[in-house]
Amino acid sequence: MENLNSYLIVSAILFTIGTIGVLTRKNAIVIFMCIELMLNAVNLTFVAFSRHLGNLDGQVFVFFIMTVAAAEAAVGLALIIAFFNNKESIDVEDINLMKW
Amino acid sequence: MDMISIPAVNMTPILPEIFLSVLAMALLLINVFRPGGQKSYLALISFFGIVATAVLVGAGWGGHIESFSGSVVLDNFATFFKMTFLVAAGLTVLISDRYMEREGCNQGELYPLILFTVVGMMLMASGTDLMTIFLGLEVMSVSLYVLAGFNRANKKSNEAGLKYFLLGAFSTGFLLYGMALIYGATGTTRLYKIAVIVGQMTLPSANILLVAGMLLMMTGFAFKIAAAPFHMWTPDVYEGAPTPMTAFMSAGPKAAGFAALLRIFLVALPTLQVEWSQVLWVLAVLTMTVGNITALRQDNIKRVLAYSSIAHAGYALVGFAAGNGTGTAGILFYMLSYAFMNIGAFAIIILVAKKGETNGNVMDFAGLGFKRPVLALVMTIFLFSLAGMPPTAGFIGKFYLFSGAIQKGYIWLAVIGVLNSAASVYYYLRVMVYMYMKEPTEDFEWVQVTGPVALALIIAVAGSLIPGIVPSFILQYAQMAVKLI
Amino acid sequence: MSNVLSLTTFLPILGVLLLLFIPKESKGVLRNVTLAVTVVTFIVSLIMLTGFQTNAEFQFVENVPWIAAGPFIMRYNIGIDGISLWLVILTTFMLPIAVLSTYTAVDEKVKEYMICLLLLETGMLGAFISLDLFLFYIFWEVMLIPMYFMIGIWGGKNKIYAAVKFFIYTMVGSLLMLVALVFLYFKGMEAGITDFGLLQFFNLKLDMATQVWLFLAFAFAFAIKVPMFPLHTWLPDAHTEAPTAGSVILAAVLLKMGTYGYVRFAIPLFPEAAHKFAPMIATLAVIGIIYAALVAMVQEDVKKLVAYSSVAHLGFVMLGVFAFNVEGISGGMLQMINHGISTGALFLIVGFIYERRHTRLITDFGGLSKQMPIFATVFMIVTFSSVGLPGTNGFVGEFLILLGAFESQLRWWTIIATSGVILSAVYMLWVFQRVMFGELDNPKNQKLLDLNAREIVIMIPLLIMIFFMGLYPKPFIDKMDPAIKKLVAQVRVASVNAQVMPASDQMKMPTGHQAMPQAPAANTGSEMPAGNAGSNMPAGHSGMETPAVPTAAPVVNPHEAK
Amino acid sequence: MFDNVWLIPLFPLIGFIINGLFGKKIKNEAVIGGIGTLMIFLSFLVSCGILMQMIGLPPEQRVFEKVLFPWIHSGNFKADMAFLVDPLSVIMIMVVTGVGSLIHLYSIGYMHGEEGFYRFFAYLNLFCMSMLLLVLGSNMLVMFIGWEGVGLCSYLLIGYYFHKKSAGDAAKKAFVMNRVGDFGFLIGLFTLYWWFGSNHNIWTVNFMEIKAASHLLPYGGVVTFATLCFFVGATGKSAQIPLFTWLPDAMEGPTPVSALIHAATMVTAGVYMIGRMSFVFVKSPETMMVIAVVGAATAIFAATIGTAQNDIKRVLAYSTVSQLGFMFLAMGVGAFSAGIFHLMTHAFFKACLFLGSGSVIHSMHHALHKVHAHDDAQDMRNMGGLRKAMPITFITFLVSTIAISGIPGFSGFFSKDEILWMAFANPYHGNLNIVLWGIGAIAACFTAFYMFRLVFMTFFGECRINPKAKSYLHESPLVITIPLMVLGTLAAVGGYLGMPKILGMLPNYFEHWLDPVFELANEYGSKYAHHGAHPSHAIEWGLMGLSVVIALVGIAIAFTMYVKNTELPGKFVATFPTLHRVVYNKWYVDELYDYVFVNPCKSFGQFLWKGFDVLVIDGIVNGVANVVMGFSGIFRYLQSGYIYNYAFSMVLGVVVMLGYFIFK
Amino acid sequence: METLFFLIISLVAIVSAILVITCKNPINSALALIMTFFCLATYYVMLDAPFMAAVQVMVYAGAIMVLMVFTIMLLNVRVDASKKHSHKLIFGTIVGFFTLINIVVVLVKSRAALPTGPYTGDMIKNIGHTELIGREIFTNFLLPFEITSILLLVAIVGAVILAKKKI
Repeated sequence: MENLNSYLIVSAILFTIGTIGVLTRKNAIVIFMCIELMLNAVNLTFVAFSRHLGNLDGQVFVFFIMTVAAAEAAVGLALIIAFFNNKESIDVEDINLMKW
Repeated sequence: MDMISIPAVNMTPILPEIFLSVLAMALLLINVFRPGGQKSYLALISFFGIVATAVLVGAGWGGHIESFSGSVVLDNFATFFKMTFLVAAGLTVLISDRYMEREGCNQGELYPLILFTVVGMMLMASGTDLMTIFLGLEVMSVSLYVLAGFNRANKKSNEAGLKYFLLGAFSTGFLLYGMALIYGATGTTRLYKIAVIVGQMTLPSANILLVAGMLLMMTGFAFKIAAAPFHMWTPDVYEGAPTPMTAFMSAGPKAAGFAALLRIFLVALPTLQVEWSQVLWVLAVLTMTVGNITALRQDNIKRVLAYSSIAHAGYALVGFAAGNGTGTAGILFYMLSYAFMNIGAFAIIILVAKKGETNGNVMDFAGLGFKRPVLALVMTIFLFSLAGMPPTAGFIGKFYLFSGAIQKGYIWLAVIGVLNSAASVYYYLRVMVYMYMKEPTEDFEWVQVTGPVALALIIAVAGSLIPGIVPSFILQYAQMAVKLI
Repeated sequence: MSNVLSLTTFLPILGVLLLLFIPKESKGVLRNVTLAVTVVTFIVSLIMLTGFQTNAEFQFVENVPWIAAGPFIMRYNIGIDGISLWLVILTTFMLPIAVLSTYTAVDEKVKEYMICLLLLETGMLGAFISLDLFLFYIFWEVMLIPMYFMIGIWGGKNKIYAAVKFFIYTMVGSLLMLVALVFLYFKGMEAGITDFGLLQFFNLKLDMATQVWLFLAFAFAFAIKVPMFPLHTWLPDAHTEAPTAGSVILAAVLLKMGTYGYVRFAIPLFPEAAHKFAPMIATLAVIGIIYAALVAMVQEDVKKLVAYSSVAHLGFVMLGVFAFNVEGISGGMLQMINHGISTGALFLIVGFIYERRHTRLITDFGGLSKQMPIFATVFMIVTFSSVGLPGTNGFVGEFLILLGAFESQLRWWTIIATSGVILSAVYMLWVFQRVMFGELDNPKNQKLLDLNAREIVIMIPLLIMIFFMGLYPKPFIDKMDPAIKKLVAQVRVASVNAQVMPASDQMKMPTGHQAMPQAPAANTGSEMPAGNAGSNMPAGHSGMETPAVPTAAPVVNPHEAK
Repeated sequence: MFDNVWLIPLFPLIGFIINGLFGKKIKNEAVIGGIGTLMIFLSFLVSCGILMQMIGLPPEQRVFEKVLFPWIHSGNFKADMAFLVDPLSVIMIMVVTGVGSLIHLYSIGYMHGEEGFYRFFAYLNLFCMSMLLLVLGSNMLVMFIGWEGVGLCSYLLIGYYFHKKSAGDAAKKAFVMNRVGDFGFLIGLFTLYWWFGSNHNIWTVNFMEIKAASHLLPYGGVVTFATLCFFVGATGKSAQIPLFTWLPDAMEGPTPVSALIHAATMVTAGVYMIGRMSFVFVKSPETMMVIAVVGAATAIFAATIGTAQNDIKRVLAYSTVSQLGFMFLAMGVGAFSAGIFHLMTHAFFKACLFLGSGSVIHSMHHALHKVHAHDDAQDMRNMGGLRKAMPITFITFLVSTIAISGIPGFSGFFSKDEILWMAFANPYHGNLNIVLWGIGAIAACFTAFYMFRLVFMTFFGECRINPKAKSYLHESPLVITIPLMVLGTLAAVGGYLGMPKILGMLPNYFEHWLDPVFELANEYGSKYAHHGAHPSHAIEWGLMGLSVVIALVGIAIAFTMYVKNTELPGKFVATFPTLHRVVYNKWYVDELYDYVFVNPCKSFGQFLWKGFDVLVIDGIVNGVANVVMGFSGIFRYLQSGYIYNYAFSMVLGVVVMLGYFIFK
Repeated sequence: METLFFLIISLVAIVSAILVITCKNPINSALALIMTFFCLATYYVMLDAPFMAAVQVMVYAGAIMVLMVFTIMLLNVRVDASKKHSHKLIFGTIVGFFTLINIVVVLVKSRAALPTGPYTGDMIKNIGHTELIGREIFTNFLLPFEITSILLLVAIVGAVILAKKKI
């Protein structure tokens, strides 16, 4: 098995890439995908820790995170569609009715 | 290969959740079979269901039952917060019906969703496992995303939902990362076990994994309670969401966030108090200041109250930063009274607004004071309570929060807090200025107080005033609640 | 009879409930009911006067549990002594007058106005009688609300600015005081104090640094309310914009909260710090006297002028209070009452002409004496009372203040302050002259009516008080004397302590009793009685009076002050 | 009788209340005037009773204190409403009530037909009450009531014609200047009280108690401070340099007021006060010197101004100031009884002069009114030759003028001469004495000059009045002339009460009478003896003769200039235009005060208000609010509405928090 | 060998993750994301968690991503026209970079808890990962598991409300 830290660092890198994606992309769906990427990075962390620690709690957690991701995907995409229906766009720069 | 034998579990701690879930599902079904038309009956059923749940929750006072192998617990802390959620939900249900009808989106699913939100919040308050808390949070959040975007036809509502969703999911990422690090540092997700393991560490504050996990987790919750700099979604979402949902969001999830944060920090990480106190100190100052100062220049009253809600999170964080009995009990008390006063204020806003959420500026309240004196008086009470003037609940709450900080020695925090609260008076007064001191431009004829709203207002006024005059009993409950965790 | 204090305080609230059932169209009924309520309150408050035992104890004490949660125990603990007695009476006395003054002045939203007045009365009375710090704070803040509405709703053209300024300005101060209050409580808890009861805190020995900070916080809050230079700018605005009754109450009672706060709280709670800051506060007071007088002199608006004169008068009060001797504090207390009566009367007078002419600019008037002889007489008497002419109430207070201050270490301050006597004559007489003397050349003024019966009825009690207090102030002084002596003893002991302790020993101050034996015997002796004097004993506790009242005080004190 | 001393101020008070409250309803002038006069006359009777009783007592028993009720008792401080009856106060009450009654009587005629007749009598009664309180007060506080009370009444009476702006201004000026004096009085009072209290544990403001303890006072030092403060009080009330300018302006009041308040009684309060506290004043040689110098300077200064005035009352006003200067000179040289004596004689002749001038003005006014002429009824240039039309007025006026000029045989001579002699021969001021005497003598010369100038211009020569009005001039009614006659008589003979020892015809009753009062002061004063030997009788005779000569010279000059050679004044003015302008304009003192005190005060007030209060203080207050609001604007725009900005802020928060804990 | 494999997988995962955030076309991003998910599944296998790998592929790659691609297609969103907002990119990258540094430092400096659990690699291989997970879920984590049911219900209801045609 590889060193725990290797996995953790990979996951950290993925998490960061996800974060950067959220900050830089404008397409709401892509942003959401980036968030999924972040969640996956967390999943990797959990599994790596779980393996290292020798207990399965982390993996169970991952299991739930996946469920949550699915639920969020459903609701999130529904929201995006609803928004698209109103605005014909999913560009986050168009989400600007409310400010200041 | 053995069968998996599901262990015998004590269902008592989650009875209210079960009850509410069942009720929600029943409502869903009822709604399916009686489509269209009036939905008031759903509101009423929900309200009575909530009252019944409150009785159920109240019956559990004083107990301390852990169940589901330490995933959940029934204790006074949870009970107190559950009551708070129920208050918020009950009031919201009462004020929703009229609004939804006016805005033309009275879909029956609203009430089940509110109830599910409450279930999620309750799980956050009573969960003693990071997983339970996380899932509770997600149940709450997902429902709220939907509720915020509930008025599909309204662009603002739409945007609010999407914004809330994207940022909420983003913050969830941090929250989870934090949980992962905590898990890595301690090897468990059970709060009590974490407490034991951290307690055995020689120098937990030097364990950077633990500290980082704590911070990231705090980030996640800070988002939910709208603490700066994680607060920025709040004004936009509050403005866009249907007003009753805004009211609900400002009271319920905020309380839930505090419940979870308190539970995690006080149960699992008390040994790191020095660290999280520091951070919360800064967060509290930032949150109060940003919230109050930004609110000064807002015209949309929902935004005003949104910023005020941020500021109130800051006040509560003052008590949290203190982390002592006084401060934390103050948070409990404050969250409860905040539910009353803030939802009450939003109820008035709903009444005064016209279809399509127009008429929602501070200026539109001009002359309310003498055209509709009772409503204005009620609003005045809420605003004074929000501003923390005696003899209202808001004052007692703030008093305890700041006292906690003072007791802990954070004098400057308390001083900043009170200065903030003095500044905040301005924008509350501004509403009153328009209500009482400007000539009316409207006749306010459309403002009709229906039975449920009236009931909600009465409850809210009572809840804002009585604890201000005789706060002992609630404070004592709050004290007992924080003593046990 | 035992709860006459509560009765007095909450009678107005009952009145409010009564008013709620009266339709708002029947203005006459509303006014009369309010008047009746305030008069009844006044009469009830007279029971206090007759039943008051002339001693230093708190009387009519009511002490019942109220809030008990967490570290805090607050009690509904009220009572009066000679110091608060007169302020309570002043409040109940002024209210009917204020109500009567609104009969024609306020014709819109009468019901709300009356409710505000009554709520205000409760708030003010509550603040004066509270013996629980927390309770005091509640009333202190509650007062703001009706006053805010009174200024904001019934005020002049700049009312909103004035109302908001008034509210927030005062609020800033009082919130800081709240922090100090809580801090004090926790300090007290360490020393075994169990609730917010004021009297126990008098025994608390705090170290100097703590005292300084707490004193500053309290002093700041009170200074805003007084208002002391340079925190006074809210007052002219508030006064100018407020309706007549509002101004009357603001001047007559509300401002007294600040000075009362010093006498009741800031000084006895933190005597050493009070001593330390006495020169500073005296300086501000003196600057206030001169400054406000000079500014008043050039005002064009009568009401603003009177407002600034208030600042000057209250500067005198502060000077007297910080003389820390019986004369000074008695003078300060008297001056508080005097100022309530005279300045209240002045605002009424301004109200009378404002009602007739809807202007307050001095230049719009002139020669009114001819047209309104009764008014002229009344105005003149009040003017001279305000100027402090002997024989009127203003003199007794001012004289005692100056005398007391001169006796204390504030001698040079007193000399400067005394020159305020000249300036007050300048601006008051000048305005009197410009309004009342000269040719009656403005045609609008030529048809003015003299005071009517109601207005005369309003003024008569005030005029009687002006002369009564000026010629026979003895009953007033006598009733407050024991309480003031006790206060002086408390403060004096502290000053002795502060001198006896070497600077490096101040760390031991909190545990004062251990440190005391090293102090000279005389001081130890005088220290003990004050310890008793401040202890938390309700009225009627025997054995209090002998040690507490320093009949031999002259021998002890003034030399050491040098 | 002593026990009833409280009746003395009570009667005028009753008169005040009746006239003040009901006068408007009564309307009948006779009743109103009658009540007012009766009340003060009753006081006079009581005073007489007291005087009689006191005369019957041996000197050492002539002190009596009547406590009416406790007034201010607080801490150590005790001041009762109490009256002190002793020879000094008896003289004063006699003067006040006596002259007061006459002037009340006079006023009935003089004020006839005035609007607010009742008001006048009410004020006048109130004044009498205050003045009586002043002189009867047994402690400084009661004295101070009277002290301020007379100031108030003076204010009211000067402002009696309130519709005239000048009257209002004058009234206010009088009160404010008096207040300046009061300021000094208070400080002096505080100082004495504090010194006795803190050093000897004697907390008192009672005159008799202070007197008893006065041996404890040191010479100079704190006493100088206290007495100087008291003296400031006295200068305010008695119109001495530098606070004299209000008195000439005070002539805006009706003439009886000028006679009563601004000649006979109130303005002498300062003298009385120094006399009352002589035992304190003599303890400070510095103060004594200041008093003497100020007195002398005022005497000469006011006299010079008096020579150039044309308003009949103003001349008399400056004369009053000048005479008050003499009294202060007397006090300053330790001639207390002489000072009081001069006070009394001055009350007689100056009241007579004022009333006489009032009679003239009254008559002039009537005459001018009849013909609707708008000439100034008070300007002497419009008068002349009135002696034929108004014989009684003329005679009484002349008698008083002779008295004031110091012609032997008349009252003024005895009192003034005594003062001058004491100025020369006192033990206090060493070489300064000769200067004091010199100034006094020159002032006497001026006095004689301007008084006779007045007489000549008014009563002699040709009649310069508007020719049409001439026939309407007539003698005043009896109610006016009776007081004139009484006072004229007193002015003539009053001096025999206090004939100097050297003349030896009569014992100096007056000095003996006051002996118990000033004994102690003289005892303290004897410590100073700069002059080794008492100047000889020869010198005294010589000086007396010299002063008579001086007075005669003054009269002669006046006669030359205003009767014989009436072009002379014009020539004189033409020769010394600047001098005349300066003197005529009262040495520009008013303008100086305006320039130095009044205007700077006003502009400073303006600055404080507009510049400091509004700009700085309120500017800071509002500035704080604006800064906060400004931040509000900034924070507001941080809220851009874009999700990525919000996320950015979150990430930033995380990074900072993590960074802090990792790298700390 | 295993290290090399790990490195290759890591490289693929990171590169495809970077592609996710750089591709202009959302479809490409989605495909890159699926690639990353597969890499993660590989990691899970390497970490003795085959069940998780299976779920990862099925839920993420199979369900969620399909949903996303479906939505992208449905909405027919064109290429992400990232025009002017380059400052956004820079700031985002910088902050992200600092996040990375922070987290990496955390991880490098960290001391994870010592392995205390009973589940060694051998044990997992013997009993079977799926069964172990199942036992955990249905005993210790029964409540969270039940909560997910509510969560999913909420999600369904929510999605229906938000997306159904008729309001």
